[in-house]
Amino acid sequence: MSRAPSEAGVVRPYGDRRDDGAVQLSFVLPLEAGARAREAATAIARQLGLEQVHVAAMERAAEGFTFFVVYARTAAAVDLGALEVPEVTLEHRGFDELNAHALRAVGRRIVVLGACTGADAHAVGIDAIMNMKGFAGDPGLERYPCLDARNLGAQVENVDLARACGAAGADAVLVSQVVTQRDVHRRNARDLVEQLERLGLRGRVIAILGGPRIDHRLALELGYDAGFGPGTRPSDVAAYVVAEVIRRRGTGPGP
Amino acid sequence: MSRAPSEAGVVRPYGDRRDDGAVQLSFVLPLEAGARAREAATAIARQLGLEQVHVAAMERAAEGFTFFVVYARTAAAVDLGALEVPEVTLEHRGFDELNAHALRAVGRRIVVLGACTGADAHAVGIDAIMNMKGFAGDPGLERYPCLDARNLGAQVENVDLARACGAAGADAVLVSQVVTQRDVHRRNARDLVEQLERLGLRGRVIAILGGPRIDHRLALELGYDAGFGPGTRPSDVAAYVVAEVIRRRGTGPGP
Amino acid sequence: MLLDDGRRVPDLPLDPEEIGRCRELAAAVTDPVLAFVERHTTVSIERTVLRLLGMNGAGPGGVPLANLAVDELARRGLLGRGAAWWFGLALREGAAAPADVAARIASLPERAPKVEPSADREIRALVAEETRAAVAELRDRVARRDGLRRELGVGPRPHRYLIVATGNIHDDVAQARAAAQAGADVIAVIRSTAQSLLDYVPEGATTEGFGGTYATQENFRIMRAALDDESRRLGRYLQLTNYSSGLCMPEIAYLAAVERLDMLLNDAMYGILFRDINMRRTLCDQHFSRRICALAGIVINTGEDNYITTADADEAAHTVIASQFVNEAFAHRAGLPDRLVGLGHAFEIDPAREDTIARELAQALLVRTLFPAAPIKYMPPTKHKGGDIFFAHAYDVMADVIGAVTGQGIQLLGMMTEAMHNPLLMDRFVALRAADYVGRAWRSMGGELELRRGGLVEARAAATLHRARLLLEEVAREGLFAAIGKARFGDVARQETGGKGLAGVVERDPDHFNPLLDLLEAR
Amino acid sequence: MLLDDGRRVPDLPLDPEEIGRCRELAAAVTDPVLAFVERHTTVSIERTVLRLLGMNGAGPGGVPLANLAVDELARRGLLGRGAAWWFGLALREGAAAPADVAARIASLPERAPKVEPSADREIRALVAEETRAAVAELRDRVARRDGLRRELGVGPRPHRYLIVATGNIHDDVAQARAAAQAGADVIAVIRSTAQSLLDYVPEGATTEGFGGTYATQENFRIMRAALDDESRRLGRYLQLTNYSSGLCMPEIAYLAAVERLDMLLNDAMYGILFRDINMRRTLCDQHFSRRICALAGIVINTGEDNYITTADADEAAHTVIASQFVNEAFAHRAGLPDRLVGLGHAFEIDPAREDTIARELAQALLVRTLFPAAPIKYMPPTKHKGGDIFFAHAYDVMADVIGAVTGQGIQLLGMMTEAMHNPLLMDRFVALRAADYVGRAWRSMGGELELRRGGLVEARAAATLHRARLLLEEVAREGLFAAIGKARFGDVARQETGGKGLAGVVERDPDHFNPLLDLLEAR
Ligand code: B12
Ligand code: B12
Ligand SMILES: Cc1ncc(COP(=O)(O)O)c(C=O)c1O
Ligand SMILES: Cc1ncc(COP(=O)(O)O)c(C=O)c1O
Repeated sequence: MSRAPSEAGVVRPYGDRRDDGAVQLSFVLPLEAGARAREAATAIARQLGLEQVHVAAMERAAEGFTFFVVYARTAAAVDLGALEVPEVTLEHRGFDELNAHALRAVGRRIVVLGACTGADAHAVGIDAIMNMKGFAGDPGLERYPCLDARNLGAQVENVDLARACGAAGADAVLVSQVVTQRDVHRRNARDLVEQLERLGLRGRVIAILGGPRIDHRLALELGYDAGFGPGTRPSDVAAYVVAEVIRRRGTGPGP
Repeated sequence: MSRAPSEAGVVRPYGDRRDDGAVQLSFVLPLEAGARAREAATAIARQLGLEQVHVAAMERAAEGFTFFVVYARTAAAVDLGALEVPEVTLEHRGFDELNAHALRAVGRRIVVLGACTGADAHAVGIDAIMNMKGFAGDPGLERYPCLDARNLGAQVENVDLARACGAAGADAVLVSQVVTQRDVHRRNARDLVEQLERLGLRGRVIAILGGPRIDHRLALELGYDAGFGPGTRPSDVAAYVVAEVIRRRGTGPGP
Repeated sequence: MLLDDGRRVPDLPLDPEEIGRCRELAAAVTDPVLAFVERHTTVSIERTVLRLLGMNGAGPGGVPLANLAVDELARRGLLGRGAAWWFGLALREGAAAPADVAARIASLPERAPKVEPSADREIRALVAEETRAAVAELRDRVARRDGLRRELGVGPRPHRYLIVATGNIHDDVAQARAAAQAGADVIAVIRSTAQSLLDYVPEGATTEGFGGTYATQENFRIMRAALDDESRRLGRYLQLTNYSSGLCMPEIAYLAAVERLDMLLNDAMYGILFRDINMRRTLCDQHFSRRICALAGIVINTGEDNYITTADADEAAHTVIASQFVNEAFAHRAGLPDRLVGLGHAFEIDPAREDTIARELAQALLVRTLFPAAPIKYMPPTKHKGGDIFFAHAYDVMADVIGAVTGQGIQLLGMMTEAMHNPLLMDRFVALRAADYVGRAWRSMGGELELRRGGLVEARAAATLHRARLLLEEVAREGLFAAIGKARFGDVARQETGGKGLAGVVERDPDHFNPLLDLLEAR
Repeated sequence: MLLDDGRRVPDLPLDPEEIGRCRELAAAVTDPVLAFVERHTTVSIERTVLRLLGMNGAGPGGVPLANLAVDELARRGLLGRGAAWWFGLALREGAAAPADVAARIASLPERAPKVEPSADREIRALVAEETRAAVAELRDRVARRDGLRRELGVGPRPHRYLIVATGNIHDDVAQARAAAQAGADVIAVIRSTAQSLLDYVPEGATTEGFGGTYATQENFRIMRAALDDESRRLGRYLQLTNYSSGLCMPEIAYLAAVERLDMLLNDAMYGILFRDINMRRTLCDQHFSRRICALAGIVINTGEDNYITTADADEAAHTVIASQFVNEAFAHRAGLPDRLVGLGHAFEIDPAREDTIARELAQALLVRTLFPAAPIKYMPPTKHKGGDIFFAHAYDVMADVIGAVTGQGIQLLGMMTEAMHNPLLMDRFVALRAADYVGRAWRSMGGELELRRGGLVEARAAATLHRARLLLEEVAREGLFAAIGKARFGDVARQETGGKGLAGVVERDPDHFNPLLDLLEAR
């Protein structure tokens, strides 16, 4: 018996049998609970292409609102071969090794500015990456001898951050975005890139976006060089920054 | 401001704004967690027609299996006007009134047999409907003077139940099906109808299907006259049986 | 109270006289039943003996050889002497393979052949010897299981018990491995609906069950092999359990012993109440199956949790306790030490009510306190769950909390999809994550919390114990058969001569021969 | 311990001397701050006075009239005398409408005009009279609120507090009604991100916020009207809360009073630590805003829960307690009775650790025991939540349990989607169902459970109290400003002259005139 399901080919959701397509769904409909609402919920699930739709729960959540829990099967299947997976490739080295390597290859400390920008006051994420203390036992960028890391904190305006990049001759800028309601992070993240461009800095600065609802794909889409999501460790960012700086200087193998 | 959302027109899932289409999804994919699995989960969600797909959680559930929680938006919308809602229509009367009405119109006690059939040993549901004690304060069919209700219990073979219907001259048969894995309830429920047909009884007996995963639509599909799902009360069943017997005798207004 | 495993639970002062009286009454309840049991055998007991003697596998048409043989003996009225005797006769007459024995038994004349006393002695000696050898082999297998368990060690208590139930043993294996990796300690393979009612044990690997997977020797073997492998990989011994219940209790206990299972669902009354199996039959079978469990060091799990799926958990709390005393007495009489008596109970009070935690805590602590050396099996809520998985999950978490605070031994994890389907992989994962958290978060709380003297919890526990004693008085007075006839347990009434399988109960002849029983009783 | 509302919680023996010393130290901490406060006013305080005097609404370009007027006075260095005085001057000179007053103030000469002492006396008398009338009207509105609350009654404690935060006040209304119907007792309308940093209060109904909905007078009115209606329909008074925080603390407190809000988030240090607002500014503003809350019978909710989203909840437990003593002292000094001091704390210990329940219980009970008459506000876990909504739900349920056992007054319900988005309707529904269940199930447990003497829970509570005292010693010695500079709270360091809004702090002239403050202080 093969122990681990194969990692190639086509995959489908798995409930208790290979490829059974089992999924769980919940949502609210603006309807009073009843036979009609149940039918409506079923119809919604069917429009999602679901089969064997089982409305497991239908509960009155409030006047005119009903909460549903649905279990169903989907024929949806993903061809792993055809999947495009944008991914930051990281070559992890030990802390000392990375520092030695960077200082040797770059010949000076790499300047990194970080901030949580716009109206966003969530400093915990950027602090976790930058501050000495670091995150989950992984020391922050300020601790790296090869980096000159400066955390500007939260609520930093994009224009101020862009100017600071110019003034400090930054190699990389780390931008944290946590509040995402109605895509405020997209607007705000794009705006920083524009500010950098306006100052003619975009080419010189590696722009990195991070936050709990950020991934590499989104960062690329917003004009950044890389994106980091939940659970990122400072060492991931250090590895990326060092490799990318070296790659850009043409003095070493890229990431 | 209108208080209750309208009950006509087109409805869509509601998260925090009318028609925002917010739905929650969870499933397992037979893949190791990682960027590729995240993409695969996103791709599955997209195949379901979902937009703004946010993979909120990706957790290794076991070797080669990853659990996902996804939030997304759907454009799916249901036109309430176009919905077909098969529904048992019930005219509820008081206990005494129903009994008086039935005895008057039928002139004798209506014979009702009930059982949980096949290998299914879940007697609690059929007991709740039939036994004196009833369910949630609603007395069971055995308590109705207008009914001659006999609960045959669980694990009753279809052929025995069909024969018993013949022997007792049953007006109605109540079938409970609780175990539904791999559609065993469908097979079993259909089989009873066939047995009744074989004995030439199907026309004479009102066949009613019930259980936690039964609804009226399914019951009709399986050849029954009516279906009752979770939360059914004995009085619902009594109201239906009485009305239907009277309707069939042509001695009163149908249900 | 300090438990054997070092955990502490809140002290619950109980009247020791009341407890002592309950035990006396339970013994009084079992006495007449055991007197009956000692005068009878059953087709399943006899099949078990034949299986031990090597009569495994199925004949033409898939009917197990043991069934063929026993049915033939029963039809001829020869079973009272014990199938082992006829087995010996066939051997003596030159039968080589078990199939041959079965064939010879099938071709016995309608009237029992007479044999000389010396031949009779020879037959008995021959078969007793075979039995001793077979039992020794069985003990070997059990020792191997215990060796692996000692080598790898089991996780800390409570042991997290999760069910797999895909209907297909191979899918079950995948699910069991995943559950183990996510933290399960015990895997229960749920049986297909109504296997209880089969008067034979199906053969081979099976892939088509409903609501569960058939209990077969081969399925046991496949799962145990997978769990052995997974145990080694995880460095933690994974326990396996199944059901010794229904019409084949003793046979399944035996097959489980052979295939090195660790636990078995095995109740004195479950089959009677919930499967409408005849009570004489069940009570004979349960005794024999428990003797096998005692031999094989298998923990039995009793089924009192089931009572409160049909009866109301608030009102019937005392029936659970009374039944536990009875199950304990039966278990002791079958030679099971406390450490193998996994009495069952459950968190099942209607969550729509007030102060349910006080009463659940009282019940769980009462059970824990009354049976301090037993590895109590605690079931999560099931009956009052609906399709709202979020509510169900919160409800399950509460059972995890009570389990942790009251130091339960084996904790079944509730499934948020209990009201829908047999658990999916993700359902188990979600349950395990929550149970992990609760276990960690409440780690020492059993030793930190105390109960208000004379408060709700204490009063409830005392009242329940008292009512259990009153019920036991009644049952001891009227007899267990009569009490079951009056729906005293699980709100279900059964009659002594009703239900399935009564025909399989046979009076033992004066010269009845059951060499396995002789060995078991001699232990 | 028996609470005022009849609930019982486990007794937690604490050293009364230590508690007394903490209160003395907190008073010592507030003394120099209040001395500073008494010598200063702020633009926001002055705007509040103008608003009370009728200067509401916005001028051309949407800038509120009160801002126009106060900015002009500040620019000319005239604010030290108090905006009310200049308001009086304009009135005396014939201004009719508030817009007219604003215009006249804007056209004051750059150097302050001289007035006769008699004119000065007249101005002061005139404005004092207007103020008294305005305050009387405010009291009327508050009395109406209290009337409705008395008429309908509020639900039993803990009051379930749920947030709405769609960004659109009309959607918020729909969500608030739904939440109320599902069982919410308190509706909090979360503000748009960074409203804290606006040095004005936006005007009108708003439909475009991020992470929340702007706090405006009109939004307050719309929501309160909806809740009044819903309260009547449900027969249960629904409370409304918002934020008196950031650069407009006093103004928002006033507008909230006018619109009959019931509670306000209002903390002495939150803005400093989490919004980088200048500490002088915040401490002046908080005092004045609390005086208004005292007048209007508004419960303040302090923000100590926030500290343990940036600092570690295990390590910083004592900072929460120390801050509560400080917040309490400030509140008392502003005339708030205990029943209006909703001190905040939270269930935020990393769930990956062991025995977190013992420590959460210790903390929650410590807060409850130290401040028995305060309607303690208890926050659910937020920081350690990830995207696994099932885990998050289980985690929230645990906070509900601790809240129930420790008799919290105002219980925020955790959202299983905390790590994702502002709550959807279904998130609240799920939370309320679970909280209902927990409330019911654990109803009497606070009175049933006792703590092991000298056990984990007691020891943790005592240690935390002790560390809080040591911290208070330090803060009293070095001063609050210096302590904040050393990151003693929330792991965040701020400097006395840093942060936003310092320019808005103005020294009071010797002849400073603030008739509202005079009235408030006379109470
Ligand atoms: C702590 C917290 C706060 C604290 C912030 C304290 C502070 N100084 O940071 C306080 C209490 C002040 C707060 C306030 C508010 N918050 Co808040 N808050 C949170 C909370 C609970 C945890 C965030 C956190 O600290 N996580 C821990 C860190 C370590 O994780 P992280 O940020 O994901 O960072 C990791 C990675 O993402 C990555 N990363 C992050 N940034 C970067 C940058 C780079 C360059 C890289 C490489 C990596 C990286 O690395 C980090 C380590 O792995 C979240 C809910 C949650 N559980 O996520 C809500 C949450 C973020 N808050 C929210 C909101 C709306 C607010 C408010 C606007 C509410 C209001 N209207 O009052 C206010 C105002 C704050 C503001 N204007 O920004 C919402 C955002 C909703 C959305 N999707 O838009 C959330 C999701 C809660 C919710 N469900 O409503 N909040
Ligand atoms: C109680 C229970 C048992 C008890 C049954 C005791 C008894 N004598 O009935 C015991 C413990 C014995 C048991 C055993 C098993 N059970 Co069971 N059991 C349940 C449980 C927890 C509750 C069912 C219940 O009593 N509900 C309360 C009643 C009142 O509700 P109800 O049945 O829905 O009835 C209402 C309506 O549906 C309706 N109704 C029902 N029938 C009818 C008929 C008519 C004509 C009408 C009009 C209305 C009507 O009216 C009733 C009142 O409103 C459910 C899980 C759950 N929470 O639903 C699992 C569940 C039904 N069991 C299940 C299984 C698999 C089994 C087993 C097969 C497991 C095994 N392999 O060992 C065994 C064997 C039983 C068998 N062969 O049938 C599965 C079924 C999975 C599936 N979808 O196929 C469930 C869903 C649990 C699970 N998730 O795995 N079970
Ligand atoms: C003791 C016991 N046996 C058996 C079963 C399973 O049911 P079945 O009769 O289908 O094997 C249960 C179910 O909980 C049980 O508790
Ligand atoms: C006291 C207090 N004020 C305000 C806020 C809200 O943040 P903002 O500064 O965006 O208004 C909080 C958040 O928890 C708080 O506790």
